[in-house]
Amino acid sequence: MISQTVLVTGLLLMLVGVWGMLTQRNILRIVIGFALMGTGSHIVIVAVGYVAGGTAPIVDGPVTVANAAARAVDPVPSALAVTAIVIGLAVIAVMLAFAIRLYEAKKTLSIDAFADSKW
Amino acid sequence: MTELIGSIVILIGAVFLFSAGLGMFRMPDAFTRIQAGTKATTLGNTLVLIGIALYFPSWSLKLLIIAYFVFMTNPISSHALARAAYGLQGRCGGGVRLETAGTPDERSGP
Amino acid sequence: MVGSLLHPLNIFIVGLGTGFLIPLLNRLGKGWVAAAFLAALAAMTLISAVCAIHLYYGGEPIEILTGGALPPYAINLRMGLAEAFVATGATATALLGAIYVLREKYAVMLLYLILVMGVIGMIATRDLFNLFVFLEIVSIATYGLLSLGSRPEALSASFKFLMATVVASTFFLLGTMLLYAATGILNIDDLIAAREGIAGPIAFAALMLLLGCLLLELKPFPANGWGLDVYETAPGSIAALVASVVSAGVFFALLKLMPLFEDYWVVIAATGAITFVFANLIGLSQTKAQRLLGYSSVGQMGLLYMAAALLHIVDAKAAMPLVIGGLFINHLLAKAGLFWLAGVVSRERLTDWAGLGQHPIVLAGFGILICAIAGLPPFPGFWAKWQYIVSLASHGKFVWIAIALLGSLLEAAYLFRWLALTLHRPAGAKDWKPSRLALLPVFGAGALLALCGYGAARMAGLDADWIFLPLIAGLAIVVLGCVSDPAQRIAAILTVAAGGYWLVQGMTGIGFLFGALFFAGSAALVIASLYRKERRPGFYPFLVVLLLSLQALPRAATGLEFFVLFEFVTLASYFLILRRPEARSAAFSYVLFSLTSGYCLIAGFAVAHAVTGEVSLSALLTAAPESALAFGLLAAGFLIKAGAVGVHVWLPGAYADSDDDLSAILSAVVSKAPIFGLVVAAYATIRSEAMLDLAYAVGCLGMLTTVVGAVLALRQDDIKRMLAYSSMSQLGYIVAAVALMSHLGWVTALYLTANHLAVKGILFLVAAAVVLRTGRRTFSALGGLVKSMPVTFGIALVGVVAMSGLPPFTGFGGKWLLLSAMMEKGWYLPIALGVLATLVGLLYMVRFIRAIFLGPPRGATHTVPEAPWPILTAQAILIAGILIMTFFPKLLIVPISEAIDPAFASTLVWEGMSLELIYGYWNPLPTMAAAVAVSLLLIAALWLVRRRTARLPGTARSANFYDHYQPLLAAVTPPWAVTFWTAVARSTQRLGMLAGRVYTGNGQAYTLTVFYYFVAVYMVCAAISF
Amino acid sequence: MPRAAVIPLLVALGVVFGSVAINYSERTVLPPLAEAYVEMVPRELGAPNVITGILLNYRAFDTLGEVAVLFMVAAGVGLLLGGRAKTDDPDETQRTAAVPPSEIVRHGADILVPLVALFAAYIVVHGHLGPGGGFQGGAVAASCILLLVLAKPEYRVKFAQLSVMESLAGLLIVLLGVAGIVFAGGFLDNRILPLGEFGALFSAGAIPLLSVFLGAKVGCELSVIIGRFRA
Repeated sequence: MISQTVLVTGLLLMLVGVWGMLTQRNILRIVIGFALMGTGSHIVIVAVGYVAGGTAPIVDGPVTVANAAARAVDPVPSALAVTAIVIGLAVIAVMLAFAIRLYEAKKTLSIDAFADSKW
Repeated sequence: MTELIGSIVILIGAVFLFSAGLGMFRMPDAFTRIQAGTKATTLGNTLVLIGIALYFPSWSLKLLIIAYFVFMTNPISSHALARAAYGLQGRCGGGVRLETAGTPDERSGP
Repeated sequence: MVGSLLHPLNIFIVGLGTGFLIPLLNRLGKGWVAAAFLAALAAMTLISAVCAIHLYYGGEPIEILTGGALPPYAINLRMGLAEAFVATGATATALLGAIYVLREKYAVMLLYLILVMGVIGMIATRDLFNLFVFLEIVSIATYGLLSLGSRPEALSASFKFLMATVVASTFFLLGTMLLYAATGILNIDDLIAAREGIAGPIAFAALMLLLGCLLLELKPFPANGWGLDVYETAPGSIAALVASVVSAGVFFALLKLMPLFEDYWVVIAATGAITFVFANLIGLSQTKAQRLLGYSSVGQMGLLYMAAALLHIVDAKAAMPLVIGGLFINHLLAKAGLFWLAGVVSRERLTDWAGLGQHPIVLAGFGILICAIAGLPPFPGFWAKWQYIVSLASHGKFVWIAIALLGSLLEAAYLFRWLALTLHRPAGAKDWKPSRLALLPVFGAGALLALCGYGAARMAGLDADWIFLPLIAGLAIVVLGCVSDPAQRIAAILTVAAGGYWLVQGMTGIGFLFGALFFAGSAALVIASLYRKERRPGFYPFLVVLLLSLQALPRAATGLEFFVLFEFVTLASYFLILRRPEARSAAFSYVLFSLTSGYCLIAGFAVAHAVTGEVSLSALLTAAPESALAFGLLAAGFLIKAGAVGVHVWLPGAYADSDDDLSAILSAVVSKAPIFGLVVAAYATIRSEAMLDLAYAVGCLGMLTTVVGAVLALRQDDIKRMLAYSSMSQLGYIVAAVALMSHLGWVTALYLTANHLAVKGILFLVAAAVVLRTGRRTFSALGGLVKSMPVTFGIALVGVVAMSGLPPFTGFGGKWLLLSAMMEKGWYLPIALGVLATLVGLLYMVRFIRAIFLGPPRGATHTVPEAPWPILTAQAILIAGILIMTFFPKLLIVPISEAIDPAFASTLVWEGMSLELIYGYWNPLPTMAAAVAVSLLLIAALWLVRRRTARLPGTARSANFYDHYQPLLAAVTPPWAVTFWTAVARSTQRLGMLAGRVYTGNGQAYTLTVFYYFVAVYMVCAAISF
Repeated sequence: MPRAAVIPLLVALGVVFGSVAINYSERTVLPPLAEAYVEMVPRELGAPNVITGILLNYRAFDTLGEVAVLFMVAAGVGLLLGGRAKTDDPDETQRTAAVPPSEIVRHGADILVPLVALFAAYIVVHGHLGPGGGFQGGAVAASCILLLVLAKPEYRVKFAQLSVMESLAGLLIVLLGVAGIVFAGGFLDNRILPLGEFGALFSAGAIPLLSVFLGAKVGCELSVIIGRFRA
């Protein structure tokens, strides 16, 4: 039940991100839209890994080597989420850098000003 | 018995945290939001930490360090936020348009 | 294992290690950074090349294990033959392109290096999430490199690129995780093994997300505005990298995951087809060089994954290496080369490229790359398209073949228009000095293309090496040309003669006859080209290629060999026509119609191959009845090339506007190639009765062409244009003769071919001499040359008499045989058309003699010297040929009868001078008298009509006789064909402009189209699977 | 884009995501791959934190890719914004002076920076024992640098030293991977050092070493990026 609600929140967050990036005019808000979409996808990744009644897959006090298989949550999605988060960060950093350069180029942040090459 | 008191304290903490969230949503302008966000959350966190300390007395030292950390960072960060908002808007005061702190090139004024 | 040093894992160690080393080396100095950068790229290329060779010669695919555990628990990569080939291509292109970034900051080299490593990672990895990580590495490196474009348009284009690719990679991430949620597997091999188990809504959504990302990264129409903007604004070298190396990685990723999308192959094929056709359609209306290249690369990528998907659908595993490998390496090298060239030329608009024509070497490189993309021999794209069409034809996928051919035609149109633009040299064009080093990669790409072309030829089953003889000879002449001009001319003539003689040796039957004709005609006419004293760069090499390919044509044993030589002839003649500035538009329509005819041929041969299962031409002989489609396509192709009515619009321009001696060669010798083709194609119908009405249709078309050609010829005022139309009409005769499908018919066809070759050669050389001496080309401006050029007059007289069918020369014999053959077959309508055409032919021939030689001299014609000796010698040889054929017809007709397949009932019995026909003896005397009488009667009738109606002007000059009838003739032949084809061209261009409106330039709109594209793919696939 | 064009898209995406959310049933048992990992990591690698075990050993190739991604972002952002820093056109310095940082933030920073740095070190070093690891530790370290940048305007991010350190860390990671081939099972295999006693600080082969290098590298890269943005 828990992972289903977390999954739905992640997906909703992605939709909010998509709405943000497509309707906002200001480039910074578009980048925020992308960040939301990224975070939403990371939440979905983690939600997919949840096992009913499981805890973090760290073998220490409560989770002993013996009962680890029964108690632990699926470690693979969390491991991949770390990588995905780093990639998300990288992409947002590049986007913000481009936003700064675009602002310097045309002294405006509205996306409609940057529609030069067409047809 | 102590668990009961602990859970009540945690509940109160949670209420304060919820009020912080509500405040953030309802408050008209940047400054009012900042103060709502800080005060309520700091108090809420401390109460939750105290509640946990009641549950697990052995953790109290760690919880104390966490409380100290919260006390240190929360106010300073809201102070910095307020200064930044002040720097941006030139003056603080009521009647500021409801919109959140605009983007760098949108000067929101009375 | 390929030894520890050359193990593919080292690619990643070298790539990342040097990447991390570069900032440190930057402390030491710029030189160090460049050295390390080039060394790393060279090492990567070497390793992948060694792996490719090792695997080609039977090595096992090399497994790369990481993390000290076996695949399901750790990431593994694999370097099979396909991976190694693609990796070698990508790294080689990157290494060639590295020259352009050596002077940039160290960060650029670092990003370039890790990008190449990322692409190889995408190719080799067998883990889905690892594929995502490498996709991200490549994307982020591209974003970094795109920052090199400092102009605002470049920055905004990069931001659009950024937005679209981030959305696509989020799809991939989500898809991977949902697939893991549904199946619990991340390893691609395990996923493919368990692909039946991948079912249910979550797995379907996951597959759609993966497919959506991969398709979007390949820039499908209409969601590729962002890609095109980057191609337009990015610096040349970066655009080359994105178009070739990055696309290679993404394409291979799609190819690797193809088994997962098994039910949706048709969707992938449709996406590719739409992209290929629309990209090329919009390409027609482009004015900027790099944006045009963007459309071309998007289109080529669409063709690539369309072909991949279709080959998966028809499960043609054997054809995949050639088709996919060939198209891939062709796109990779040619597109990278063109983007580099665009970078070096660095002029935005296509029209500014005019200065390129002054640098022959650069022009040669540019020509090679354009021909490679247009899919012309000897480059890999050609062989790949051939195999693609043959494989699809054998599975009856004709619609997909038509799509591929239509797209290729559109692409060839804008590519050759661009090539023609570079030759045109306006006065104001600013000069342009290319640096040698900057052009090195472009020529490297050209050389590699030629090499891969040879390899692809081998894979396509072409083992006859003599097919490449014309090209090698042409190259030799080019090299000789640099030494000295006279040596080049002599060598060219000797090569044509010797090469032709050697080629003719092995031929038998009808092939030998056509071979002999081509040899004699080429040898004679090539001598005439010596009369032009000035130096003509590039003329002789292409002439040698043209004539040698033509003479080699009858030697072709398989459909592939025939088609390759046919395309060589088209290419060489196009480049020859293109040399003359006035012939630019004529050359453009010539190449378009020739390519269309080529595409009809390729489809025809493919269908024939599908029906008979054999490749050889003789297989057509035993073709089963349902080879109607094969014959139809082949006949259509050859009719276009022979200039049948309706598709003849290219013929007058090509024959009249090109150089004078070239027109002679084109009209006399090259126009016979489609006739030989028609004879070959006709084999398919001999066996089946059902085809005879098809043959009858071709016959009628032939005769119609004759009549229309003759009437049009009569209307012309320009000598060469009149001769061009006359050739068209004579070819109509020969086409009708071949279409008779009878022994007598084919004898006539060959007889008429020989006659037309000799006569047209003479007349065009007469025109060349007249134009050379008087400098004027129109009947109204010429007259009275008989006194100053008596020999030419005599020669022209012989030519005219032989041409118009008057006895005693060969023309009459040919016409008589044709009419009897038609009588035998009972084709009454063609006979009527034939007689009418002969009359009109007589009229324009008489006009040719009266207007130029007789009549009052105009202008300073008395001081005009005789024709130059080369023309006279060539004409002498041709006249000798005519005389031999007239007085010793047995020499020609008997071998023809024996050569024609004995299946035909032989109706020719030979006694002495006369020919015994079913209809009685052909004795020259009685028939000649009858023919002359009929002709005189008709002319008298026309004369009287003119006198009575033209009472007022009353001038009796025969030229006026023709002027009098002009309005009547004009009414008879309205320019339907020309208006039709120009309307087709203009509407295609307008359609392209309309389709281009999709790209509004707004980044958000592009991202929205990306999302809608994904939703569309999802809905279509959902419809398919549920 | 006009809202009317975006709404149908959201409805369609909602349908697509809805089909996923509705049909998603929570797992009750670990999938075979995960079960194997949970059982193999403590046994073979001696690392209690299974996620770090996967990240730094079995799927270390991904992490190597990650390292390359961050390395390129630092280089790319440097390319994009590098040119600006040197120009120091007048209105740049003028804007930062408009709102001088108050001494509260400055003193707060003096107290907090060591704390945050200590916390970052703790996360990095205990990567294989508790939650955390190279990436997370690096990020916390970078937040410490961010605090410094905010608190002290005169603080200049030393790009040169950071990029040297970053490259060195990267090189060491690659060398560690190569050492895996020579000494242990394969590329990027961390069993080159003894597994040591389960749960101790110096245990689980070279995983702690790799975490430290990772932490240093990520810390430097993020600081460089923050530094670029600040200028």
